[in-house]
Amino acid sequence: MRNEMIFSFSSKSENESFARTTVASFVSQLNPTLEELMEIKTVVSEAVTNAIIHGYHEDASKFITIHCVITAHKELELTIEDEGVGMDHIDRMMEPLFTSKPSLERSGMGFTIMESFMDHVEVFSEVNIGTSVKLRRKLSLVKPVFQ
Amino acid sequence: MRNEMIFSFSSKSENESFARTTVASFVSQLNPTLEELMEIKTVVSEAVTNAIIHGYHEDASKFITIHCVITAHKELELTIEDEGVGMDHIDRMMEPLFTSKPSLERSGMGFTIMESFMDHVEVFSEVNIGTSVKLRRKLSLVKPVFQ
Amino acid sequence: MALHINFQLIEDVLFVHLEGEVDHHVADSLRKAWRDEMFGRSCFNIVLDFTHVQFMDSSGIGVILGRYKEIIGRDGLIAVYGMNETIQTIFYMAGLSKIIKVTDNKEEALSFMGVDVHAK
Amino acid sequence: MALHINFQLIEDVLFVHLEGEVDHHVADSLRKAWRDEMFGRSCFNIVLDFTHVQFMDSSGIGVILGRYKEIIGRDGLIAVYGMNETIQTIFYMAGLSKIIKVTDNKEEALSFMGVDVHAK
Ligand SMILES: Nc1ncnc2c1ncn2[C@@H]1O[C@H](COP(=O)(O)OP(=O)(O)O)[C@@H](O)[C@H]1O
Ligand SMILES: Nc1ncnc2c1ncn2[C@@H]1O[C@H](COP(=O)(O)OP(=O)(O)O)[C@@H](O)[C@H]1O
Repeated sequence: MRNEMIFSFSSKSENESFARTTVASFVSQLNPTLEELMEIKTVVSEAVTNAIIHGYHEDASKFITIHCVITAHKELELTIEDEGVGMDHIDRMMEPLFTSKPSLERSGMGFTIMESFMDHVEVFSEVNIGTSVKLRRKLSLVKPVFQ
Repeated sequence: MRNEMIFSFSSKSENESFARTTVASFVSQLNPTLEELMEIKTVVSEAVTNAIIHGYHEDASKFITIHCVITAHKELELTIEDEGVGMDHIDRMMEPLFTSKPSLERSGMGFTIMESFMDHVEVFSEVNIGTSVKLRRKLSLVKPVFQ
Repeated sequence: MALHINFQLIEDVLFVHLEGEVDHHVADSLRKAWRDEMFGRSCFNIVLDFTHVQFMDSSGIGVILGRYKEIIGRDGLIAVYGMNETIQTIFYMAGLSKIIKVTDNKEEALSFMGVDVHAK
Repeated sequence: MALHINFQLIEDVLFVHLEGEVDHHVADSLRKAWRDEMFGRSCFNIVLDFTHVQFMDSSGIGVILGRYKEIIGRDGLIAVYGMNETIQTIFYMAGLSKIIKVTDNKEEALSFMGVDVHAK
């Protein structure tokens, strides 16, 4: 029952919707509710946008990688990775409303949204190496209509 | 303008629709016509199904990789790869109606469909190493409605 | 992607209403459902309704050809209606239009089957 | 994904009708279009129509907050209607509901703005 997928794409803002749609399309085999799907799309969008803006400073020649696992227990595991500038003081970064780019009208709500829509959020980051955001979520187990 | 994406996924038949939807979603930034999108979905489905059935004999623990490039000239380049059993006599395999699995009710039309829907099809394969199908197609250049 | 399959008997014609996408993933269940219904009722006049099929690849061609082979020896006929443009292209490419009647709608398919539509 | 933006002036209220998905990719054009219209007309009473917005992430929150800051000093008000459940959750999470009036529909938004709906 385990299913796994990994994809990498150019760090361009056009690909934000591509990335969240792709994860949603993979997750849809779990028959999520529409709201679960919307929430998953939102967290993917947050993490990808962070990689583009903060990780790569909008350098479109770089790549972002998303790893997506549906476990045998129908849990969703997502990892969004960049090889960008990384960050220190992760706890401070994750505080609601904290942003290092207020001039770009960032709201500082990205990590807060990830934490509230997912069951588990872990951030690994090293300056000049990159950032990896691991997200986990158990989905409601609705019976599939058709196999 | 170049945009690039690569994704790998478990060799499971559930992922056939995921694979074609993902490519279609990436390609949709070129504003293709509905028919172009359907044709691209079809060739992806053919190549992925071949990798699952012929390349991996339905071993779901293996992975299929799709590389997708939109060139600066808005041409689409697709590569579908498996590390499966591979094949000899590629020319014969590509003949219309040829199939090595008539017992599975395969129609032998996979490569024929790829050749008629794409501008260019190249198949590289080595026995016990795997198969790589390279497809290219120029899309009609409709102006984007909104950037 | 799921495929929904519904059967309907009109006189001695078995309608196979398909809804969704026809690919290798659903080929086995489509084959099984179709055979069960066809042999169960001993009804070998088939009309395929593609009105709500958004996608079909060569795996679908294989299933249709497979059933065609079971039907010809039994004096049956197959007709189809409702195909979108891309599916129709594939259908013609595979030569299926030579052995399966492509019609424009349900009425035309029924009258090809010899059922008097107006008598109903 | 594209975002379509349409503006409509009803008395002294500027309606911003959005259609599509609001994310970082479209944030710049939304900001620019909104500012051009708002400053061009010197109209700082804003109603955001989210009826046809399927998706919004925190980039959208940033654009709305940015405009809010330009509006408060100018005696303006902002109201919104038509948000789906997930967008509403994000809206509340970011505290936007404390500074922006969440209403159920266009009429309610207009009457919050002091426009007499029945007089029209
Ligand atoms: N991938 C990343 N690489 C480097 N820094 C990051 C990354 N993701 C987040 N950050 C840092 O964490 C801060 C908070 O992120 P977030 O909560 O998403 O808010 P926002 O994106 O609105 O700034 C960012 O402002 C940035 O400094
Ligand atoms: N990825 C692959 N790995 C190994 N063999 C393949 C692969 N793709 C195609 N083939 C061979 O080429 C033949 C023709 O393929 P195709 O035209 O798609 O028809 P079909 O899939 O219906 O057999 C297959 O029957 C198989 O023997």
